[in-house]
Amino acid sequence: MIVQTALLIGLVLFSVLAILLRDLLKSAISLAAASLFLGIIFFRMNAPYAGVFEISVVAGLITVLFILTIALTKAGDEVRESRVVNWVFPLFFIAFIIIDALVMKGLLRKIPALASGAETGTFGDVLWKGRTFDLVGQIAVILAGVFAVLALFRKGDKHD
Amino acid sequence: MNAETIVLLTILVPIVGSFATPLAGLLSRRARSVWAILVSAVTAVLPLTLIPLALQGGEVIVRKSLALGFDFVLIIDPLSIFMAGVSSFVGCLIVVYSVGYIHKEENQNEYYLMVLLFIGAMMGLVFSGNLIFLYLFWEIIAISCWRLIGFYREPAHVRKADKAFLVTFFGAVVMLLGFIQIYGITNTFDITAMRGTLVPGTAVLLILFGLFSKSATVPLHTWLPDAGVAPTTVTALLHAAVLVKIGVYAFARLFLYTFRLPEGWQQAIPIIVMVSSLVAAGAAAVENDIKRILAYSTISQIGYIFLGFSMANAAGISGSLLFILMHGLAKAGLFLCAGIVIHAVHTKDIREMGGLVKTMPVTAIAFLVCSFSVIGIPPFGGFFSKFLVIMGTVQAGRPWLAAAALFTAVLTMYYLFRVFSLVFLGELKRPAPEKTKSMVFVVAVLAVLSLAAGLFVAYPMKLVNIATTEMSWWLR
Amino acid sequence: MTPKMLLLPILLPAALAVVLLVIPRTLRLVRNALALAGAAVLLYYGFVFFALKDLRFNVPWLGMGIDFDLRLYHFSSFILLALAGFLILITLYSTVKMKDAPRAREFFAYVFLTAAFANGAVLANNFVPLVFFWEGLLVTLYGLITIGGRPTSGRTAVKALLISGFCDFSMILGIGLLWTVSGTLTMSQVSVEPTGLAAVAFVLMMIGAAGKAGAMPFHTWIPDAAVDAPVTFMAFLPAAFEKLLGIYLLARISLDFFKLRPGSGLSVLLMVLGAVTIVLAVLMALVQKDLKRLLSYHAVSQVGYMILGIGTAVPFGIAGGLFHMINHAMYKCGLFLSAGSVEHRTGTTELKKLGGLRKEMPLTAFGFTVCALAISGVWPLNGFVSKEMVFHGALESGYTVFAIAAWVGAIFTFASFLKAGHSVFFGERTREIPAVKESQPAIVVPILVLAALCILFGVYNKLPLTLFIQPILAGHVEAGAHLDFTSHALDIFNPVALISIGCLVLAFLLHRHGFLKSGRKPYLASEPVHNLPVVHKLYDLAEARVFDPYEQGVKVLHGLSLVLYKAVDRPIDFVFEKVVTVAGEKFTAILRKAHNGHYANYLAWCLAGLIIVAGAISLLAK
Amino acid sequence: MIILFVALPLVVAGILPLVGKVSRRVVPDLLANAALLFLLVYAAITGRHLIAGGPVLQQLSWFGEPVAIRLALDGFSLLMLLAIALVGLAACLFSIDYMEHYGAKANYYALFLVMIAGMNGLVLATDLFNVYLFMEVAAVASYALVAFGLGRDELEAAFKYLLLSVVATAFILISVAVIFGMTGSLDFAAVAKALQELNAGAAVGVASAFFLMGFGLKAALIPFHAWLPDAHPSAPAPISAVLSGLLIKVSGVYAMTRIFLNVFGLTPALSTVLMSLGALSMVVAAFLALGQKDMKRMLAYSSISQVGYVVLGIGIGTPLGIAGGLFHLFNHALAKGLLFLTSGSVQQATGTRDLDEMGGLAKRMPITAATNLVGALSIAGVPPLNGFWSKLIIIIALVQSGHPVFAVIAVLTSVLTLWYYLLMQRKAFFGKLNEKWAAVKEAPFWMTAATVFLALLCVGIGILFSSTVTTWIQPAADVLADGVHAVIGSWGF
Repeated sequence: MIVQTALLIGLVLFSVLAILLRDLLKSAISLAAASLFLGIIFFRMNAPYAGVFEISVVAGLITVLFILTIALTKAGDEVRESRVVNWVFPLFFIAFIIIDALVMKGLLRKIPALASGAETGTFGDVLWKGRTFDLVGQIAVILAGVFAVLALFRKGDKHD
Repeated sequence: MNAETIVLLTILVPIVGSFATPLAGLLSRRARSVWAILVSAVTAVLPLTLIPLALQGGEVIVRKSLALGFDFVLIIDPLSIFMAGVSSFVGCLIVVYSVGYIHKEENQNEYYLMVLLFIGAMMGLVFSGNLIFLYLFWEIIAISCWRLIGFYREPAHVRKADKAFLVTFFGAVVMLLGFIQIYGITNTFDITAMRGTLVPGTAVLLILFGLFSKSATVPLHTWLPDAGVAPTTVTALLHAAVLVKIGVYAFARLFLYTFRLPEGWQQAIPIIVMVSSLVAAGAAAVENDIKRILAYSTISQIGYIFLGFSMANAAGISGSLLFILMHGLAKAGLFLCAGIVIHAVHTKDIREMGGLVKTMPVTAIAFLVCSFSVIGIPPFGGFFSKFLVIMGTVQAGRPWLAAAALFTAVLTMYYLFRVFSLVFLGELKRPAPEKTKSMVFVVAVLAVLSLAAGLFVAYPMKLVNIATTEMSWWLR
Repeated sequence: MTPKMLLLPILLPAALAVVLLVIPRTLRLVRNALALAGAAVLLYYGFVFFALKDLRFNVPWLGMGIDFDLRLYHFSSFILLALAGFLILITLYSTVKMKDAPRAREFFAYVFLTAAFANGAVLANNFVPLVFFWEGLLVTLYGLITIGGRPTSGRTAVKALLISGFCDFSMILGIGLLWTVSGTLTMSQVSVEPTGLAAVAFVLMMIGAAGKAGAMPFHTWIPDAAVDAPVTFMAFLPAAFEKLLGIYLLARISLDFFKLRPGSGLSVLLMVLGAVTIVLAVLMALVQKDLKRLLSYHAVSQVGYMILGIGTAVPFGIAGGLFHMINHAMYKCGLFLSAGSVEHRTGTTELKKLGGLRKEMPLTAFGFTVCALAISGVWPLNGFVSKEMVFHGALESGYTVFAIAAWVGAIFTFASFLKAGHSVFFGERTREIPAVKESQPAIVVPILVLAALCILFGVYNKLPLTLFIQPILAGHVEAGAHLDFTSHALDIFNPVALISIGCLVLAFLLHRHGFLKSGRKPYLASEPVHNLPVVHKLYDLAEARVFDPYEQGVKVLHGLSLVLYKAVDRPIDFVFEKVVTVAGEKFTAILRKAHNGHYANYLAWCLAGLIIVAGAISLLAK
Repeated sequence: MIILFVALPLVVAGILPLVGKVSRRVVPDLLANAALLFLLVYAAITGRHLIAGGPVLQQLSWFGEPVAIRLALDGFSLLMLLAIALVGLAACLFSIDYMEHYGAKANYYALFLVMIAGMNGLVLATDLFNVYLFMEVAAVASYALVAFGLGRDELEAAFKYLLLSVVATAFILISVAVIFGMTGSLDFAAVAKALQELNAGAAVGVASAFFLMGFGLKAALIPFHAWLPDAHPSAPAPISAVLSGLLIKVSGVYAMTRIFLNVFGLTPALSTVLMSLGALSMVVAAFLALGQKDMKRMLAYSSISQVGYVVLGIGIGTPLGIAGGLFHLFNHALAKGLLFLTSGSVQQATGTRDLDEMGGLAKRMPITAATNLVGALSIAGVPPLNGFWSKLIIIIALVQSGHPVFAVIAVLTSVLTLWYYLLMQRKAFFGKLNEKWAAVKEAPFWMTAATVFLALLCVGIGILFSSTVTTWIQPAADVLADGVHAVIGSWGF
């Protein structure tokens, strides 16, 4: 149980760090660390496929991309973003955490244990047989992402 | 043509006609004015053809059911025919007058569109027998009023137009709440099905909000004098002849024809309207802008009509119905005279005018005749209506109210003659000839009509008596 | 004689009025001829109707018990005849007097329109036509006064209109109350005990009648009109028509509609009103400097006698009041016409400027003197007879104080007329006025006719009494006492007559004392009375219109309007204009401050919202 | 073939960038509009008689063997499809001229069609996770479209919108997980049936709370609305029209309604929470709109307020209330789309969005002024336009279901709504012409055509309200009124 909570605290710590760090490079690395922790948590909760994807895609591919772009654009300097930290958000965030801890644990215990594994079969069959509509959705999201990149990074005849 | 097609035509001709005016406007300015006069004339004539039906005292109900209980009902009875006749006739006169009045202004297409839409919606409201459609036409009239008041597009004028629209919309929406509360009890919006039901006090209060906002009774009246910024033809149409009569007609249609007022309200309404009448008369005696004075005077006279209706006896109701006709003619005349004066002297402040009787004799006489009729002095029409209303009040056992009404009549005489002497008598400050012939002609017609209505009062009285007996089921 | 003929006295003059209005200025002669012809026809029909005595024309009009009901009976035929008589005299007089007046056409039209309405009011037998014609007179009253053409005539016209309007409106309220009490609008069927609500109705209708007749509180427009309106108007309306109509209605109220009991509260009220009117008006008249204003105050004062007479509710008194009505109409009209004739020739009616005109204008002088003596109640003239009857009635009613007031009135009436007559006709000639000739016959003839009538009705008073007055009271004699006034009408050897003659002598002495004291200047004859310590103050106040109910009334009206406007209308507008808009802006400003664009804030709200929603659902779910 | 609603826009979106290389403007315009027109016609005509006999269920097969794509089309989703197609087509027509000076039109149309496809997919989804997924599709496309202008504040607004939406979808995912945990399945019918037996009230309560937060943010209800007043004004006009008109309704209100009413079943607690949220956002947003100086920000706040009306209507739970809510959803989609398009024309003509600088534009741009007036009066609920009928039905439902306080609030808010629309009319169109705009010309052809199309729709529905209600709104309301049984009975696969 302690290992589980330690991993969770690590995850939260690194993700907060990713936001607070001034240096882009350092924050990209801390983001990779956070997703690493997440992958381990997936494995411990016997969701192997999720864990594999998490580590390979998020920890690996995206971090590489980030570092590559940062290096290429040599924009390693600090981010001059205004550091206005006002008291509103932290207060509610802490309140949310406390309530979440109190309520959710007691609540979830009441949920009946999941019946046997709903859909057996390999990840592939599940993805293909059970969730094909999601595939259509997935394709649409990728398409959207591509077009977004194309539109947002268009040059030339941008503003009249 | 049976009654149903005539009524449908009376409603649709002006509404469809109004949307066609911009097209006529494209052809030429003359084509548009001719089109506007034609449409308003047809609308004025159609209800007159129904008068024989009205004289037999019959009541024709036309029903066409639509979704969710909002079925389209038309009530063709002497009351609605009388109201339709009066409003469309005065509306037509005002359209003729406005051809001369605004031929120099811009965006006239919109002006004629809105005036005809106004008359069409008024016809729709007068014949509608379903609370929701009554509300629907009520709001169309509010839209056209808003556009008309803001006709000159000055920032201050448009703010006044917005104020007028908001106050009337607020009143109307609260009235709608009252209708829905009644719907909760009788679960129908159809007036003919609800005749005689006793209505809860709160619903009455809510509905009165709407009626008082539209007919500008004291708590919700300040938009009417402010709407004086509109062109005179609009103020004539609004203040005198048609708009303010809607609130009064709705009161008659709802609280006399259909619902029974709870006891408390029967005592309270006359007092409220009398206070309103007195306050407005007081304000009129103090104001110096001629159109504001006439606007306050309208608020004061509307108090009489409400008084007559709320007495709920034969004399009171017939007095009020006659009042609608007589006041419509006389007050429209007063406004149009004011229009000619303002058009010539280019100021609205009566202290800067004087001695205009020498250069504008016809307007002066017309103003005098119409003032006599508004005050209620024979042989002009206004006398009979005010006399009957007061007789009704006394007969209903409220002599004190009658005394207050008469005191207000004296106050009316005081401020109307204050205006007449300041504007037309005394020495001539700004000599100004009478402008266009068509305007003076219309004013003269209105004055002669006021006199004729007084001398031959028996004919409108016949129709009014039938409407009264038809409407007051509790007397039968 | 079909009932439809009853419409003639209404429609003929109305039609004639329209015609006269239309005739162009150039055809003046044709207009005059037409007017005279019309008046003559009316007079002829006056006699015809008088002979006819009873006719009824009733046609349904507005429903609800309101129908166009005309009824001719002895009282209305008598008044109709009198109206026609005065109409023809005034028309004849005006053909010359109004010759060069700017709006003469309008004048004739209004005169005939007034005649039409007056006839209608007299003939009406249903309250609604009565009010219709009665208030119609307001329009012509306003029109006629504005014809005066002086700068202030507009103001006076409005003043007259407002006062008469107020009275007519109170009469409407009275009629409304009477309708609820009696249940019917037909005047001939109404007969109610004046108690409770009916008493209020009586008082209100009395106000209407007294207002029209020009009694005390409602009289203030008459003296102003005397100066601002044409003199023919003064002779026509305030002197003759209004008195006839007002007292006719007052008589009908106290005789027909309500059973007025002698000695009852209401009769005392009437008598007080009459007495007060007599005394105060005559005191005002005494000190006037202008002949027309003097005569106008006398017109007001004489009405006091009629109201006092009717107020006694004693048959003798009522008969006296009614007889005084017709007598007064005659000599007052005569006096105004002679004043008009003087003004026609000399251009002014200032007593100071006039003097010794009897040689240049003998006929006018003779007419004026006869009428003056008649109004003062000098023996054998008609004024004496009717005043005596009023004195007898007042004494018989038991309240001697009113008789004394009447006598005091008589004293000052004679004193003021001595002053007027002496300074206009009998004093020595002043230089201000050039030599003048006698007025044209068309002016002088009416004066002489009226003077003759005064003499006739005085000397041979049996004729008017039996012919006109007696039938009116026929139905109302309770005590069964035979209504014979004529027996001791003219004998002077009874205490009442002696006292009145004593009053006249006293007045003469008063005048002589004033005349000598002011160094033989007749127009200052009233100074001794004028300069009495307290009285002097009151006179100045009265001249400054302090006691004029109309001026105070207008101030009250204006004050009330200001209060209503400032205390009720503007605050409501302030709420709509300011309070609502400012409140809207303020509240919006607060909310907008919360939208400062910080992402953290927005996220914080989302979390807060989530917590609240979750809490609410779980709480409510229990 | 209801998969067409999703597949067609995706395919067209796919080929558009390639086509874009060939001809920069004509073909992309033509293609996009043709696709949307087809969808509109398909939804309007064939759709209706499809659902005549109850919900249409489609089990797709890929070359013979069945594939787990289960789509369901019933009254409610057809109404949404119709709304999407209508406003989408109008926005597309509008963007023919409007997007000229933005450049990269082909990409713009591609993103636009992906968003449409996302919305259509969400409406047809029968599975909780599909709902989440297609919501993401539409969201990603909308992030890009909001930032399409590449201006500084557009990027910042898009970024804020993205981040907040990510938080929202995270909470939705948690909720889906909880439900999956409880019922073991994601399919609506199965979940609904399972929840009936399980009486895990508290868990469902928490799940609906999370859902409410997620969908609330998507629907921009008051506590969660903060992103909308920044995102919509900075988006190009057709996009803010589609965002305000459709996206917040489809991904917010539709999803919330479908799940709460058909899957969970509307409990009294949930109904009160929904109604109070609706009322709160109605009033607060109306006051906020009153104080705005920027035309599009005012319209954005007005959208929040009107969505509050819709949620209030649907929250009542009575058949009439739901019908009123749906009718208002439909009317608001049309009218608010129209208003944003007109604000786009004004912005393009005058170059500014600040109301104080505008003045009397009606003189130079009569058609835009007239259509703006129609849209404004329709939303304000002034008869005879369509907005009045829907608000009327909502208020009647409120009074009948015994909520007089909410009815009064609804009434007073419609007065407030009229107030700020009159303010906009007075400042922008109805006053005296500001001499700065003397040279301003009326908007180009396609832009005015789009606004006139929507305006005529508003007026038409206003007049023929009874046939609109019976053909489109009533079937949708019946589906929702049946609550959970609508799904359990007929949606079983």
